[in-house]
Amino acid sequence: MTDTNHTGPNRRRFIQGTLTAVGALSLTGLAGEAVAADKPTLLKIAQASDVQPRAALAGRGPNATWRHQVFDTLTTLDAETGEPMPVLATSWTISDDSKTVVFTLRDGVTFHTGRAFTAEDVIYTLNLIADEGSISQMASIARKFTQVEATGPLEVTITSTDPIGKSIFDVAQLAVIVDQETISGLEDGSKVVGTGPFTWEEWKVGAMLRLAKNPNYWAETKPAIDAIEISIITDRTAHANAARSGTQFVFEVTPSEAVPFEHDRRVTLMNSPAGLIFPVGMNVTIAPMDNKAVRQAVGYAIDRDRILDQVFNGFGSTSDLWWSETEAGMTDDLIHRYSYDPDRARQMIKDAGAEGAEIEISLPAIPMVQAVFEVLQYNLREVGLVPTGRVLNVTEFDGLQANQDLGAMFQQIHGLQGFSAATLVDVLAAVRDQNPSNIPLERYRALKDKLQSSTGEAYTVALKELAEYMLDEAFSHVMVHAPSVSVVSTKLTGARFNAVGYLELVDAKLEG
Amino acid sequence: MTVAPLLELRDLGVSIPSGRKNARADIIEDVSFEVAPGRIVGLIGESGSGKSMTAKSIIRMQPEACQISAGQILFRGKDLAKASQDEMQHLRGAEIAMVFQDPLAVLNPMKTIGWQIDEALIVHGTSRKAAREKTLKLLELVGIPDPKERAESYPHQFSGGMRQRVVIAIALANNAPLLLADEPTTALDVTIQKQILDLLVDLRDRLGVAILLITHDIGVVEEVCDDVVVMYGGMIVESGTAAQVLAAPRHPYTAALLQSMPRPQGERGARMPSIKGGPPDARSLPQGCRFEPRCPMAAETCRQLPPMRAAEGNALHLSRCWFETPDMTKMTAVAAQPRPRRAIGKDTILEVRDLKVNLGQRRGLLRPARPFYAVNGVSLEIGEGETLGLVGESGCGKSSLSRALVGLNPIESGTIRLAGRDVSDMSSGNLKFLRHTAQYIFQDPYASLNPRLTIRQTMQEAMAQGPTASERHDGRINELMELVGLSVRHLDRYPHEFSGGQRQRIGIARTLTVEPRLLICDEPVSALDISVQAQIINLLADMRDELGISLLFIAHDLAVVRHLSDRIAVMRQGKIVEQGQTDQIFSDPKHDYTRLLLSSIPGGHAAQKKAHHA
Amino acid sequence: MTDTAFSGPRASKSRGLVASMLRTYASAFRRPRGMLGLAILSVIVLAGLASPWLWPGGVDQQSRDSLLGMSLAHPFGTDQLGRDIFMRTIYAAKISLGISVVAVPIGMVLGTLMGLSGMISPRLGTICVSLFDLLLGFPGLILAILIVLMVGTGWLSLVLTISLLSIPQFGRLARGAFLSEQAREYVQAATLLNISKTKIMLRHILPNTLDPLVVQLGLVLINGVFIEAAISLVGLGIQPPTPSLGTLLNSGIRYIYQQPLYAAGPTVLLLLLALSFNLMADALNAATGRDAQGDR
Amino acid sequence: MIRFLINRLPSFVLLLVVTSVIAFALPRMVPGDPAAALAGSDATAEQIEAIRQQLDLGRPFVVQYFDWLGGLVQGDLGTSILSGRPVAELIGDRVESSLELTLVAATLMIVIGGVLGVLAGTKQKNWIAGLLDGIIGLLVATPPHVTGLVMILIMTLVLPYWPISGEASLISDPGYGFQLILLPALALSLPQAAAVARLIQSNMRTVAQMDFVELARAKGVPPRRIITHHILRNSLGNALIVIALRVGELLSGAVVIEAIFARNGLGQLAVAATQSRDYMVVQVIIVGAVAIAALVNMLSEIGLAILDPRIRLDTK
Repeated sequence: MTDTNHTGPNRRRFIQGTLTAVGALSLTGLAGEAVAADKPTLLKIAQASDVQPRAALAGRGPNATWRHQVFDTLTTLDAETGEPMPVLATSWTISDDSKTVVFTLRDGVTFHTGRAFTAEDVIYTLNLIADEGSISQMASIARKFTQVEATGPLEVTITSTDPIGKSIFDVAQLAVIVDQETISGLEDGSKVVGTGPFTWEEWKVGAMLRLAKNPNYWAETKPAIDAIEISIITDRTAHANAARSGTQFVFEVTPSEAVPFEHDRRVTLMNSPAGLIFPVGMNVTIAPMDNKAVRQAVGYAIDRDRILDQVFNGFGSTSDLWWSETEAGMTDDLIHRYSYDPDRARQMIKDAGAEGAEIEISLPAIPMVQAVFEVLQYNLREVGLVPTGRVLNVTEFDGLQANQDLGAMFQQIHGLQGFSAATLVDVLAAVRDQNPSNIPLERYRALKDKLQSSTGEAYTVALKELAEYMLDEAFSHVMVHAPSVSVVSTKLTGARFNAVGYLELVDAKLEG
Repeated sequence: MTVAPLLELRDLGVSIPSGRKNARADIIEDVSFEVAPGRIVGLIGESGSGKSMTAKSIIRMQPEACQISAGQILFRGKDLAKASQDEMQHLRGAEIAMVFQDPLAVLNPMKTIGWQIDEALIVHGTSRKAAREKTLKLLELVGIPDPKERAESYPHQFSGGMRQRVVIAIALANNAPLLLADEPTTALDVTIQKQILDLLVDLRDRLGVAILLITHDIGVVEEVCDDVVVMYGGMIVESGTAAQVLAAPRHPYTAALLQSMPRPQGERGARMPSIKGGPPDARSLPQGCRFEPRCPMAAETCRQLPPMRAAEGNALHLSRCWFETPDMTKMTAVAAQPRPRRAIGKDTILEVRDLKVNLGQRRGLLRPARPFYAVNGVSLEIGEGETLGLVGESGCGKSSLSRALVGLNPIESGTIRLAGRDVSDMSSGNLKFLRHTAQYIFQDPYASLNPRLTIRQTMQEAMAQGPTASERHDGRINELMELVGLSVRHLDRYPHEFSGGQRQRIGIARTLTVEPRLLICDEPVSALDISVQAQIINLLADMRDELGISLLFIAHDLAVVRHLSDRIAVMRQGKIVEQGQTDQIFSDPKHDYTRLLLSSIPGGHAAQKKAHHA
Repeated sequence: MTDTAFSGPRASKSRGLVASMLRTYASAFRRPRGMLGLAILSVIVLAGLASPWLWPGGVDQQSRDSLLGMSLAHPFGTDQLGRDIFMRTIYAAKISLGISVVAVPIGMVLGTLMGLSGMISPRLGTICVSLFDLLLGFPGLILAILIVLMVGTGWLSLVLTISLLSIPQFGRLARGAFLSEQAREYVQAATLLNISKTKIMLRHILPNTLDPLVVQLGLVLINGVFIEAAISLVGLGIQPPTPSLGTLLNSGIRYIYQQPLYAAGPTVLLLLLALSFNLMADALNAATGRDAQGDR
Repeated sequence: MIRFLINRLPSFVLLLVVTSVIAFALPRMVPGDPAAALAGSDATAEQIEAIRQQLDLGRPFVVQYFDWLGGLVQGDLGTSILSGRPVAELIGDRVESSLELTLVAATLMIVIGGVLGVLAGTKQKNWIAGLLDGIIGLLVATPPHVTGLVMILIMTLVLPYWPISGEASLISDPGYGFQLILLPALALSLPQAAAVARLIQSNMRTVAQMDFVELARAKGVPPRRIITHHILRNSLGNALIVIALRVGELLSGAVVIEAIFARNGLGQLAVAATQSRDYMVVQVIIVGAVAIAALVNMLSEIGLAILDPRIRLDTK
């Protein structure tokens, strides 16, 4: 068992993307789980936190398992290429200045209530996102739309002040089309209506969500699974135990929990293309972090390889970037700008006169973040700082983060991976304008604007320029990109994660 | 007297593990006596004399640590000392039955009394149905009315006397020829005691049951016993027929015991004859005669060697003493000349008018009050230097009254005037006055001393409240200790290191620190052995006569009260039914209840009758 | 008979009330059970105190050698960050015990005072009894979470939680003892001598209620350690990298399939502590129980 | 009995009122609010503020308190802030799980505690007595979560495929449900069972010393019958109280056990609601827990009265 801990950090030991026909490799069935052909098939999924129907329009990890079963989006990003693919929109055109987009909608789609889907539903959904009370991460982008109108019963035209050619598909990726007639049902999950392959049947808050097959689904291939049951198992240990006892077909695990399953033939480890990043941020207005050299020294002090290896068991990759390394123009120099160099870091801190500085690091009470903190604290102590941890309840942490009031140093955890860099720089709390690092905005905003309004080669240049600036200012060091790993029974085939990590089960099959 | 004995003990010895490894110490030695059918044998002795242990050993129910180390227990010729537990189990209840002291504690509170009598029959093979029939007959036999109904009652629904009847019914269930009765009346009121004793006599006469009656009360022995065995320090000191032993004791201990018992017809006002010291510790018995340290006749021989069993003279009247007969002059010499009685003053120290004490449930937010008047309109007076005796059976309210007088029980209505001052409201000023004027002596001398404080600490604490200047404390404490007959070297000991009598002396010394004018004594001697009881009575009399303190003396024992009191008040159900001069109460009781009390005094029969006829 | 069986305070040089009580308690540790309990505890505590010298690298010495198995250098192996589990377990015991040792006496003092408050006024006494009921009924973990949320994670909130939860444990006992002692004759005797309430409380009632409280102390102390473990187990207590038995259990259980010793170490230590405190409580009970017998 | 209940009512109501104030105030004294929890981790300050407005959390606390209390009196437990569901429904969803666990644990506690207690309370060979004392002592001192962990450790080694966590309804899936509930119920019940055993043991020893047992011996009752008919019955009186109190403790001890064994009981609901500042849920659960504890307390006293003829017949 121990040898697995010494393998290289970038080794990818999981099957990425769509899982196909691995069921045939399955040698042993799960005891007592055989499903007879005539019996309705029930797919059991376990996850750690409760679903949030109220936040269906936002990007939320706990919604990853069900959102795309109940809802459809206009388009979805391809997990491999990042290109938009048609779903409820069959085609689209983008104006040359990239400020106007026209979507043509699919005909014959109905909501679970039986009502036909029209352009009005798209407009309603986009307006909801731009609304004042919206909690969508895409709200700031949606608010740039000057006009969203129906230019035909199945045609929607969107115009904007800024170029939106790239980010409109990021918005669409999150903007599941909701039914305006039953919208209030989202508030308490009593009625959740979409156009997706499964219908929302019963939600026991904090315990269980049950979905059933939508026999009237618009696609030619109807879902093969009759029902889905998502159990909420909040305790990580219990979660791992549940996973181990083989009662669930799909469940998300932390990388360290994944290790025992590597050699388990009954399951496959599957990662989503998205995943999480773990940045450590510094407030540039608080000493000694107001000194750029100290912030850079922190970059050199962090032993990212060890974090990846020991905390994430090698699942994932080290990277200094806030977006995917497959974005255009990302070189190894940018991706690994700060390599582990404690001597250099120590010297820089000494030169800056920050030796022995006591630094409080705020972090949310999330086990993985805390695990990273242990290494980070050790690393910083090695280079002459005196770090202490301030572990905050997640709710409290989020509140402080929103108020940009996390203190001199703080650890964050971000999802939303898989979106374009242009979108991410405005939605990630670590790097958006209202960030807890309090970076001066003039130059930063200018660089972001340039990125968001450019396409093609200009986009590559702008992104490099922005990356250089952010890495040099070193107000936030990304340490690791970790995929979210799911353990999937070999009996389940055809399940896939989309580009931003949401599970899609429309083509999934369960085999006896 | 030629009937073969039913039970014969031959040289019985019982031992317990001593402090050292594997070594054992005898706590009962050389006990021999017989119980013949149709006779009641009284086994008497003070606490720790081994009388209960002897009885329990007979049916092999002594505590596990105690082993029969010598001798035989012949029951119908069979040696029970060697019988197996199985055999014993069949014998118990069927052949030898036992009656215990506390009739409440020995009945299973969770079972009906019918069930409990049934069980005694069922375990010895009677069918359930037959058992119940017999049970009803037994209940009738022991004098319980409505047996059918009462059989379904639980023990707590019975009075003390009724419970003891039930226990006797259990003992009689299997027609056992031998009954071991261990202090069967000690926990009972005197009137009930009389009934139970009558019942025992009746059983002997009608059914021919042999009874071994264990008791510490000579009165009881006088009343019912045919034969007497006297135990002291784990040995028999004297045995014989009741008539012989009581009329002409041959052992100094028996003689002293007989004298130190207050009697309803004895001389009043004089000092009680008493035995010095206290009973011996079973774990460190004297080398020679066990009574030697307390014996007024002790000689050098007594110190050296234990006396053999004297067999000369009347073979049936045995005494274990080097001397043939006790020298009665030496015995009575223990009691000094009667001290001249200090005259009773004119002033009233305590005056109680229409006192009511409510110990019932008080009104709550949602519940009604349920009053229970433990003291229901009592009036009495005590003059300066006077002793008022307050008698009554348990539950009559005498303790509630005394506790109310010192503010331990709340007063519902009525007035209390102490040395002329109305203290009824028990305000803090009045309480302070009250506590400097009246003090209280508890029944249980041990419970009333803090086990964690040395006597010196207890005395010093009390002293700090008294009128003596603090620098004189130590001297005054020493004086008080000597006054109550203790020595200064006792001061640095803890309460558990004293005997019961000594503790009561300490309790008295403590109350004297505040120099009270009235002492309220709540059954101060009822927890003490007879030989010690007399010492305390003498001490109280001395306090009264030397210091001029008034006494309110509360007791259930009429004879004790009579000895000390100038006047007597008889209390029943919260009221005083009769009050008068001591002699008048005894010679000419006005109230039926007083008469009943007097006629119930065991052994007091003859005297009472005499007084009546006169 | 009880007099002679008594082995409580004996006449000797020191006659103070406190000294004699201490002697009784000390005598508990001459019994085999008390001795064994004390020995187990001493070994654990001494090892914890000596850990800085035994392992000069410190408990937070990380390395690349993660999740090693049992070896001479690492008797319990290493954890996910390459730290020695044995050393961390020993150190953790010290931390967990320390928290309990700080917190429980606070609860004991408060609980005892509240339990005895009936002396000052009967109404106050009843109110305190209601408070005990409330504290006993209050879901412990929710209380812990609320306190953690209010004062933040760390030892302070643990101390607060454990003290609060200990209050009724002592309070009820003190109240019961107070009620029965108050009815005892020697207390009444003192009252009748006009001795002040405070003095009666301090010299008469308190010393005689202390025995059960002292016995209880041992049990609540270990309970405190367990509360710490429970709270840290759900991630609200002591925060990594500082090890406590609860945090070690928390992470150990996550590596249960890879490194079973990780969770086993703190579990065994918890059981040992439980055993040790239980033995000591037993011995104290026996020592003071004999004492109580002497009271009768 | 009714008189008894009436006598207790005022202090019970007072306790509940005090509890309701604390249950209302305490969660609200905690920094962070449900709006932040709802808004999610990527929210900006403006988004949180907008939600706060929507949720109507700005009303004065006193008004909110009396609204809630008024609802409670009418049987309306309020609405969860986070999920928008009625609190009664949230609790209702969890009750089965908690009840099942408590019932199974209580049964185990009574059986195990009773057997251990009776064994330890009767005369045994020296080494058996020592062993029993040791087992009971250790179990008493070891809380459910540690017992649970030990059992998980053992089970993973001995029976790796035994389902350790999760839950299934005992009613709809008895076989599997029972497999799942066994470990948590056992973990939960063992310490309490040991406490019950210890009490029965000491009661039996005390009762064995009592005079009525001596009379039974003197009657010639065989030793076994003495134990069954005299000692046991009289030992169970206050054991009943303790068992009742322990059932209350089972309820509160269940929180951590639920977490470890992934059961969706009330405890988990309480923890989740507290973490996410769902005041409406937290306050109801606290009041409920205290009320149940007080009720259990009262019921146990009534139970004792029923069992003991001395009390039963005197309070008629």
